[in-house]
Amino acid sequence: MTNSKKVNKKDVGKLLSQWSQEFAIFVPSIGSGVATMARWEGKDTSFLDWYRNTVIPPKANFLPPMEEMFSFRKDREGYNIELPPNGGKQLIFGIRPCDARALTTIDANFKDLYQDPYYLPKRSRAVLVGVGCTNPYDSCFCTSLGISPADSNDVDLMLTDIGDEFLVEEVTDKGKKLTAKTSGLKEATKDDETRAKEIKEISYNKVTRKINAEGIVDKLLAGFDDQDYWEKVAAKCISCGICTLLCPTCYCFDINDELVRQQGTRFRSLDSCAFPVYTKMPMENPRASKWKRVRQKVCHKFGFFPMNFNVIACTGCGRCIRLCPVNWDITQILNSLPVRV
Amino acid sequence: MSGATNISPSRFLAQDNVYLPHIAVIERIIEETPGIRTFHFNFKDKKLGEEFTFKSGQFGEYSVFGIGEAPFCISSSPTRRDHLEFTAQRVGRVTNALHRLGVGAKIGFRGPYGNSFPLGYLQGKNLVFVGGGIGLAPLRSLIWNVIDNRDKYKNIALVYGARSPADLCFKYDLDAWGKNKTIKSVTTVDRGDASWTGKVGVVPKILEEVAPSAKNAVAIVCGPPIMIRFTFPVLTKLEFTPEQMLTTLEKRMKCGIGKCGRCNIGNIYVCRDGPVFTYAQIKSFVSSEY
Amino acid sequence: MEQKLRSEVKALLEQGKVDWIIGFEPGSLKFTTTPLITKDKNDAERLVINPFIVNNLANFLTEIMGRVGIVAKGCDSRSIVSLIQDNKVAREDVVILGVPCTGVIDLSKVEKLVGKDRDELNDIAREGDKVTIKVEGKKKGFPSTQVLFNHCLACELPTPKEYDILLGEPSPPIANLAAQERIEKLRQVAPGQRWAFWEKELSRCIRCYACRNVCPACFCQRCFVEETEPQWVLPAPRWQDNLIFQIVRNIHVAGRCTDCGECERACPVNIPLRSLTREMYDIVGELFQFKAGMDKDALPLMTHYEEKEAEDFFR
Amino acid sequence: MKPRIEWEPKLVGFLCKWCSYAGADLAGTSRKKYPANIRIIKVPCSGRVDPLFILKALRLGFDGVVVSGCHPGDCHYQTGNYRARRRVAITKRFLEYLGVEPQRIQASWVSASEAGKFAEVVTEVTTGLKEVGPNQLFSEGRQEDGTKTTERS
Repeated sequence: MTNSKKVNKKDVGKLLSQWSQEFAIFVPSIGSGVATMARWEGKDTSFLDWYRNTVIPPKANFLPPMEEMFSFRKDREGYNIELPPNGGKQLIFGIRPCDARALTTIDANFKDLYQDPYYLPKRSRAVLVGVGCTNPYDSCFCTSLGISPADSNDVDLMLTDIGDEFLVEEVTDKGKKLTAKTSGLKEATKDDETRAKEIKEISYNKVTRKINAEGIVDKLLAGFDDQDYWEKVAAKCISCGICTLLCPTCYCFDINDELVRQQGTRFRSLDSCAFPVYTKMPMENPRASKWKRVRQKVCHKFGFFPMNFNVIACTGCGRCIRLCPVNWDITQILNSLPVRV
Repeated sequence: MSGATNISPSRFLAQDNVYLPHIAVIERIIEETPGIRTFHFNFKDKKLGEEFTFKSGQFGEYSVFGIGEAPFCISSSPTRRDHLEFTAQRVGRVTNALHRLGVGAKIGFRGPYGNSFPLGYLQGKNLVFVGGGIGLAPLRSLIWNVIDNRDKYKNIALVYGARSPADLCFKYDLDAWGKNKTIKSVTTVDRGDASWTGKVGVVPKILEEVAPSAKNAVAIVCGPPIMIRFTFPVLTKLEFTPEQMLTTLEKRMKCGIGKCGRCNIGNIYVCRDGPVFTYAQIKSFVSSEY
Repeated sequence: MEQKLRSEVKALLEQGKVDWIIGFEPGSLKFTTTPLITKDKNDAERLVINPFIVNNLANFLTEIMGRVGIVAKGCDSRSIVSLIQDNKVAREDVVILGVPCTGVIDLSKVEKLVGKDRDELNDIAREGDKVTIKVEGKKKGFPSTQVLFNHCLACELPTPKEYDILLGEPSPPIANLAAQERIEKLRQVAPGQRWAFWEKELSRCIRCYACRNVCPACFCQRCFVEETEPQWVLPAPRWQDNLIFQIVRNIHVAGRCTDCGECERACPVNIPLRSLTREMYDIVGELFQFKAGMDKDALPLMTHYEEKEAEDFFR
Repeated sequence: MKPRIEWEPKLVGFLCKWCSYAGADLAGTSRKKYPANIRIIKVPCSGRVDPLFILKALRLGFDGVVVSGCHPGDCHYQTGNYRARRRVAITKRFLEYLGVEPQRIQASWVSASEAGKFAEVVTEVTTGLKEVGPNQLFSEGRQEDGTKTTERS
């Protein structure tokens, strides 16, 4: 008798079908032309074969690139404000541990002082079913940030590839409740669990890129005013928004209005500290120069966010390195921070 | 987080959603200078207007529906509550739209956000207000607040300046304070004109002339960044300690509640932990950011 | 070629002929290079030239002050010339280190060919017209036309015409028609479906502006998408606004776009942007017989005119 | 069902202030008849027309755009109309490639005295737009077969 269950890989579709009665199921897909978490069409589980991680991080399911906050229509009383309907319950299948940790990380920001009324309800309604990485990218460095590629800490159910089957761990009560009403799961054996442990260890060791996260906050603060250093590391940056918009822990957003024939909408959309207009005020711009923006990006993730919330806002998913058009590599920057004595 | 003081969440959320504005009505518009207007407004919902409280130094996010939102401090005093006021200079998309509005127009308001001037700390002290241009708006809320509780504070001095006589804001207040015997009010302009009989010179220079004593005093500074940068050294020369200098900072604040990410100086979010800071705090932030 | 480059760069910096060098150094991932922007002559040893020098370094010219030595492939040299035409860069301020280019390897084509991601490959080697890919210990050979970027296959100027130092023997154009296949196919579809195609493609745009920011021709201090008065497009990723952004960007760089293909390569969500830029390149060529960046003394396309031209549709 | 009012195209005319706008004015004062479908925006010169204006008009739901300026050689600023010509030419060709009907982007040379020509241009363009139908380029709601169903409001 163990605490885990298991399911044959061929039966994943059956699980998803059952769950789709209650949830909107999202799985990795390249149907739109880029790897993202997309609505499951109700059959195909071939993503299990090709998928390493999505380009668009699953944060998009909770903090969409563009999201209606409310709509308004002018009436005699002023404006009639209407909130968008509550979304349904999402089940994200196949989320990687780094991306799941990223959600836990940015929860802190959305819970701080005021409860964010858009992000948090989506989060609490959702179920995350993680699948451990067995083939991390060479740009991944999650292990340096206290995450294992098969980490189960931030999901509700964790699946580990043990050959023809997945071992299913019930991590949270939410996960337990889900498996309790799911048919087709078998009891896992002690051997299965041992196998899963081995697999996790192998995966862990596959992550070779490293950063030294120890004392990083102090190092960043000490070198904060070193303009020469920051100018040097920022030189090749082109100030595009790839690394921030596609980062699973970048949450900064912009708020805008649109008015079409008396019907207005206020929406928020992801924004990026890499853009000069991000901080631009009419009279001045505190971060007009590129090196200041690059510094902000690095220091926010590895300095200011941990100062405020005690956790580094990076999970080592490696997207920023993989996708950067000029190969600006944050691990190189973090490993070459100026040392002040 | 961040060791900031006296911040507490706003209790006036519409439909329990922090991003939803309340509807407010513009009741009066005062043309301060050719590009600056003060708007008097009240909530459409009378009951809300009665319950609403704020502190001097706090700000709100004002919506022009269909155009967008912008942050302005509440420039009226919490001690005078028949209406609320804010002052806006025409500089961008939202302020342009605000300046197109007339009396009776409906706008959105959410807030109040941010910390406030530490009244407890100021009580029993000599207060030196140093303002430039539209920077008088947040000070003004505090000045009226102090005047309405005059016995709780010691001497009050104000040095206020603008580029030219035409650029002076709140002339009606300046007149009132000029007549008030308990306030030492000095108004200056960078460049005078034919009819100008007051002082001529930039604010830091005039402040040095006025030379208020630092003893048991607090200086409260607000104005354009360049003025602030030159005022702190003057105050230091006058033997004000960094703890005795207060200012309110301005950044681009979209959400107003520390979530959207753009108004930080180091780990401090101006909208959430500010906008009122002591110079000591500002110096302790990562310096080249300020 | 690399040795010559390094010694030339060292000499340039030592003799004070340039303040900065922009070149390529090995990247941090397999089969990548990364721009090296330096003042230090010791960095010369880090410079490389290989089949993975993807970036169009001309992009950095407008932001670097002083005299610059720049490593330029044929397409990059055209961008530099285009910047000279537009008075964004003075000819005497750049020392062009011309690289005769035989084409750059498109890793996403390689990935499709072998069915593995780039980091799973052991080696990619180029020899003449053949590229050998080693994967899982086995070597597979492909003709280089199968793995080069489309814009390389369509390249009209592999060896810079405008240069100060040429680092090798000029190489001939590849002129492979396969490069145009995708655009030709698009031209065949009915107009409504074509619009639908772009609607779908642009609906996954995340508005990271990488396409604009890698583009040497996009040098505006402030882009129209960032204007707020009036707000031309919403600063948020919605397909209508994304599409207008792309259309207007293409029109704004007409006559400056050298078909270097950087926008499409930089796009993180695989939008076939070169199907837009190349079409504009062809339109400009057809209507005005203009090819961007071929002649530094030519006037920029949009600042001059002929008495009689392109008038058939005027009423 | 509501009675259907026959759909009328809406078009924007960017008219140069020196020639085409004066031409339109003359068409008005000399009581030339032309369709009321055009909304006129006066520009200092046809060279002022950024292709962005054309796109914005289409985005706002206008069915067509006319850019009109002085005849070649007559530009008040010497070369503005020649530059406009290049710009409109590439915009028109590029939009056609993207799938925009060619009738939607139109250009003309109308001098201050050519009231008749102005009326003709507006009539022709309006007729052309009636043939291609409403602009649904930027509307939502595409069907599987690529057609759009959204009704115009």
